[in-house]
Amino acid sequence: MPSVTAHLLRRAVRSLRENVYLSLVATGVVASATLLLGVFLVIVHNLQAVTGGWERDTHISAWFAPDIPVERRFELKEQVGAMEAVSAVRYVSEDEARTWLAERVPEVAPVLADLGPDVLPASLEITLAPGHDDPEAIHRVAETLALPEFDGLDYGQQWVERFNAFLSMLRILAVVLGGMVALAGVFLVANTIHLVVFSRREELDTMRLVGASDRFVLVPFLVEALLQGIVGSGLAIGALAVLHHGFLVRLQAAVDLGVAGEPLSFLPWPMVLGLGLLGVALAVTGTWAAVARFLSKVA
Amino acid sequence: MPSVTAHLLRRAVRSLRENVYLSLVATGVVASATLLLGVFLVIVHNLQAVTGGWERDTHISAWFAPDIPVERRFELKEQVGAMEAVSAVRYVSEDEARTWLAERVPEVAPVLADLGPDVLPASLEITLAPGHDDPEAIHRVAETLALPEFDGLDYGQQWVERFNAFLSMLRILAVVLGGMVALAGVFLVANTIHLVVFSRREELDTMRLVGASDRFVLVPFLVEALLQGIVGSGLAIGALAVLHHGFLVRLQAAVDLGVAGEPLSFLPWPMVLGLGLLGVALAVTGTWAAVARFLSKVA
Amino acid sequence: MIRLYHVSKRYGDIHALQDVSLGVRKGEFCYVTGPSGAGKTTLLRLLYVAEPPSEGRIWVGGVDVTDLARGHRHLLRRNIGVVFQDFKLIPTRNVGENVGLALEVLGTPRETIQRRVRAVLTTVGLGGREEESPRVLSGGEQQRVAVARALVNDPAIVLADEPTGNLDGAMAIEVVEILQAVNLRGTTVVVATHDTGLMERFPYRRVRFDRGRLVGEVPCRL
Amino acid sequence: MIRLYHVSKRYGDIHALQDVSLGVRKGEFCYVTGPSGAGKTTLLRLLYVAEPPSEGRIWVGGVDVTDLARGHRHLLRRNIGVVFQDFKLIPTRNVGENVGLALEVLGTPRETIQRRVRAVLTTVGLGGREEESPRVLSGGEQQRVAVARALVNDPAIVLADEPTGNLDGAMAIEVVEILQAVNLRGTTVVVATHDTGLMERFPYRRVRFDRGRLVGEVPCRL
Ligand SMILES: Nc1ncnc2c1ncn2[C@@H]1O[C@H](COP(=O)(O)OP(=O)(O)OP(=O)(O)O)[C@@H](O)[C@H]1O
Ligand SMILES: Nc1ncnc2c1ncn2[C@@H]1O[C@H](COP(=O)(O)OP(=O)(O)OP(=O)(O)O)[C@@H](O)[C@H]1O
Ligand SMILES: [Mg+2]
Ligand SMILES: [Mg+2]
Repeated sequence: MPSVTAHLLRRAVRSLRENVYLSLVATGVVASATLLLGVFLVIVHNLQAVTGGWERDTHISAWFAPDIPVERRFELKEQVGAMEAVSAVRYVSEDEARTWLAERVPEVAPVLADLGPDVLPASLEITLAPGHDDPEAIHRVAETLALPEFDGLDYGQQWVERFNAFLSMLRILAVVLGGMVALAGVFLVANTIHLVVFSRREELDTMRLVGASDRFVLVPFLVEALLQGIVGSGLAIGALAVLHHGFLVRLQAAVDLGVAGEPLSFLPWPMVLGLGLLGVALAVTGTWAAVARFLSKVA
Repeated sequence: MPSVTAHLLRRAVRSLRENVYLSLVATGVVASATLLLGVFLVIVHNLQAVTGGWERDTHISAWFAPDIPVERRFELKEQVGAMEAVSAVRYVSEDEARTWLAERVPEVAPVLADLGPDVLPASLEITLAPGHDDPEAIHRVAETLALPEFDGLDYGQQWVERFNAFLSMLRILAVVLGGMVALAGVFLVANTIHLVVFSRREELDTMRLVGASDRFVLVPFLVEALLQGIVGSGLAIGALAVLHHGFLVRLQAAVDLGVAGEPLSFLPWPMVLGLGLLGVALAVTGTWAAVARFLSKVA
Repeated sequence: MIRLYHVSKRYGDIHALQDVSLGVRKGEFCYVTGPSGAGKTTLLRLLYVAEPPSEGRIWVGGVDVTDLARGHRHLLRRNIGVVFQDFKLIPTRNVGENVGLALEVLGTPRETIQRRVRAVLTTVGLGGREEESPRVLSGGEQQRVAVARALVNDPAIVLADEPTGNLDGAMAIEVVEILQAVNLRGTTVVVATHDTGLMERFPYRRVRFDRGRLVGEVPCRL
Repeated sequence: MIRLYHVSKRYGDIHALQDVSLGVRKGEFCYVTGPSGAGKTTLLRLLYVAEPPSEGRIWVGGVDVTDLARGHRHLLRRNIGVVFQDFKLIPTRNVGENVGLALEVLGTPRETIQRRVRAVLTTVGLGGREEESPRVLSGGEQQRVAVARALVNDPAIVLADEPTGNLDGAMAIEVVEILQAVNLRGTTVVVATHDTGLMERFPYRRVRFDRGRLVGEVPCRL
């Protein structure tokens, strides 16, 4: 370690030791603000995973008219599958359709058996290629499918729109809430650090008066803030992981959530890293601003 | 105003004036912690309103066997309606059932017209009386409905369980998150107040040394905290209302959310009051604890 | 009025006071002197119960204050006016409020406080400066504010720790004259000081400390 | 070394200094005296550029410091050792670190700092007390730490504001002897003091202030 770094670290560590209480407070506040943000990110992340699944599920169902021979149905399947906008086609037989309906609407399951084998006609379930799954593209594809062999088309117009509305609302909500949590976090951390520096303002004054440059005063505060930020973020991420694995995932297993399906996942590493960096950045910039402000008031 | 109160208020206001910066910080921190909690409460509250609706929607569908004459159906409706556990019965004709299915599963809407008039049989939609809507009670009612006239019973066993699981998970999540936000809030407020008192510890010391009782030192801090708490909570509730009416409700109107249905409501007054009191209590107890702690270190 | 019986005070290895026995009668005027670090401030701190002694017993005003409970200390302190060596003025309050504090803690009415504060500040030569902040005062001015606060509530005992260290000769004499006047009204006065000139001019009893021990005493020559 | 040209300093209505013109030559020893509130501390504050004057110009060490930019002030201060009237010790650092601070800001190696700190603390009679906190020191001990810090980096100018106010006679003489020794090595020394006894004993040049005005001067009688 070059001697300047060693020297700065030594000064910062000494200062931390001298101001144990203030350092602990700063670290704790960084940790809790980061933890709040982290909890929020985990929720948004899982929300996105779940609703991302919903989005990907939109597809077109093309119901066959009665009495289309099976060969013709498969011909049509090939044709449709060859379209540029289509990424996959699945043939859904009458039987499958019934099973699907019974699952989809459990209320009718008890009576489906009595309704004969062909409650619903067979259909093609058409999944659109990425880039062709916006409402307009879906509409274009639907128009090319307007053949006499199809009795009806359902491209989930209504559902797509509803989900899009719902998702955009969720996203705006998430952004707004995230923004608020972040703002509150920044405010609280900045405030705390300001108070911490406030209790040491006479020290700043004295250091200047015995010949310290602004940099000499500032740098150990920044190194200190860096350490506090690293420790605080580390604690927050640790707590987040404990909360997630020790609690959320177990909870999910316990209630065996049939609705959301996918297991709740932890944040991906880049996001964890980003969160940590955010905590560190908060501590450092908050300290920087506070010290600079007090220095500007000092001769 | 009795002169003691006037005196205390005067002392507190003077102290606020003397420590403008520290007071502003304390007030701001109380406000942001309360706001965070409030945002959280609004979300939980609306969640509960929505999911409360889901719960109340659970009912039993009793599908009629084919060829039950209409008179008999209405007789059965009367009989079922007379049961103690049942609060309402609605007769759902074949037509209604089809319309319902088309709404419930829009994918099949295009082909329903071709499936003949009687896609689904008629049914009784039985709503259970409060206190009889837990899974066991539902099961008991279902058993008494095991008549030959009914072709199938659906009492949403699966859905009820799924929803219950989902709801209990949501609730546990809400409690945990709420607890965390509350804890973080308490920690941050307590910390800030501790720092604020920390910067005034020499003042405490001096006051004791010139003959002040602990109460004399403590009370103005508490009155100050009360004022800070009231102002802080007020700001938080105001901000919450602005956020809600100016943003959330408009947002909802803009995306016309077809999924959740009910308009997002603001917190009921008792909850607003509770939130405000919580903010005030936070400020006062935080100050109390901090001052008492520093006093205990002072001769 | 004040009695110390074999009192010692240790801070770790440092013996700030060692086996001090001393009595100050009611109405007496007494200097505590000795080199820097002799234990003068420590002695005064024990008297207003900022700390308990490590050994020995202490009586102040007839009360055994050796282990005085926290809940009673402020009652004792209301009868003791202290001029602290480092002044201990509250920087966020103005001069008048700092001086008035010693009356405010007694629940004195505002008008009385204002009147008394004005009077005592005039005595120490700071009349009309009630509204200023102690932060902007000169060293000597701060010291006189501290003297004023110690005297404002007419205490039975005045403990003054180096009350003239920041004052010029004339002003120092004035302050001691004020203490003398207070003493003549029956107040017990203990002054820790280095100023031999002053002690010559006002030759009251002196007790001399060195390294925590009471090493000598000069009786009052008035 | 130091020149003031028609310098005034006002705080609102208060004229802390009024039209002061004064020169102190390199290597001179000079007392600044006058009653409490005369403006002694204000004069010294202007010299180490804690504040700018309201009027007039000031030179220190050949540099016009009247409107010295913030970024250069610390360079000036590294050549000025100041004993502050209120000591300005950092309570969270121990005595050695407080004294060493004046060397640390220069980037002096640690070993040199330790050696110099030990030496200068011994000079002021506090050898071996590096590890203590200034909070627990007696008033006179704190004052000597402040003196030590002002001298530790061998500045070209020493400004001492009431450096003996908390010291007993013998110790005060010792401190002035230290300042004298420093002065004999060529350092310019300005001492604000009330202690007429000391000024008699070490009869250097005196400039006398009263209510902000320079009202008299006694030349050096050494
Ligand atoms: N809280 C403390 N912890 C450790 N040592 C202390 C404490 N208080 C005082 N001392 C030490 O006790 C000794 C006596 O201190 P005291 O303040 O009583 O001296 P003093 O006679 O008032 O000196 P001065 O004239 O310099 O004010 C000093 O050496 C001081 O360092
Ligand atoms: N920042 C300030 N604001 C307002 N008034 C001030 C300020 N600083 C000093 N003064 C006033 O200026 C006058 C001179 O103060 P200064 O500290 O220079 O006196 P001094 O000669 O050092 O006195 P002492 O011997 O008591 O220390 C005093 O009346 C003081 O109250
Ligand atoms: Mg002392
Ligand atoms: Mg001064």
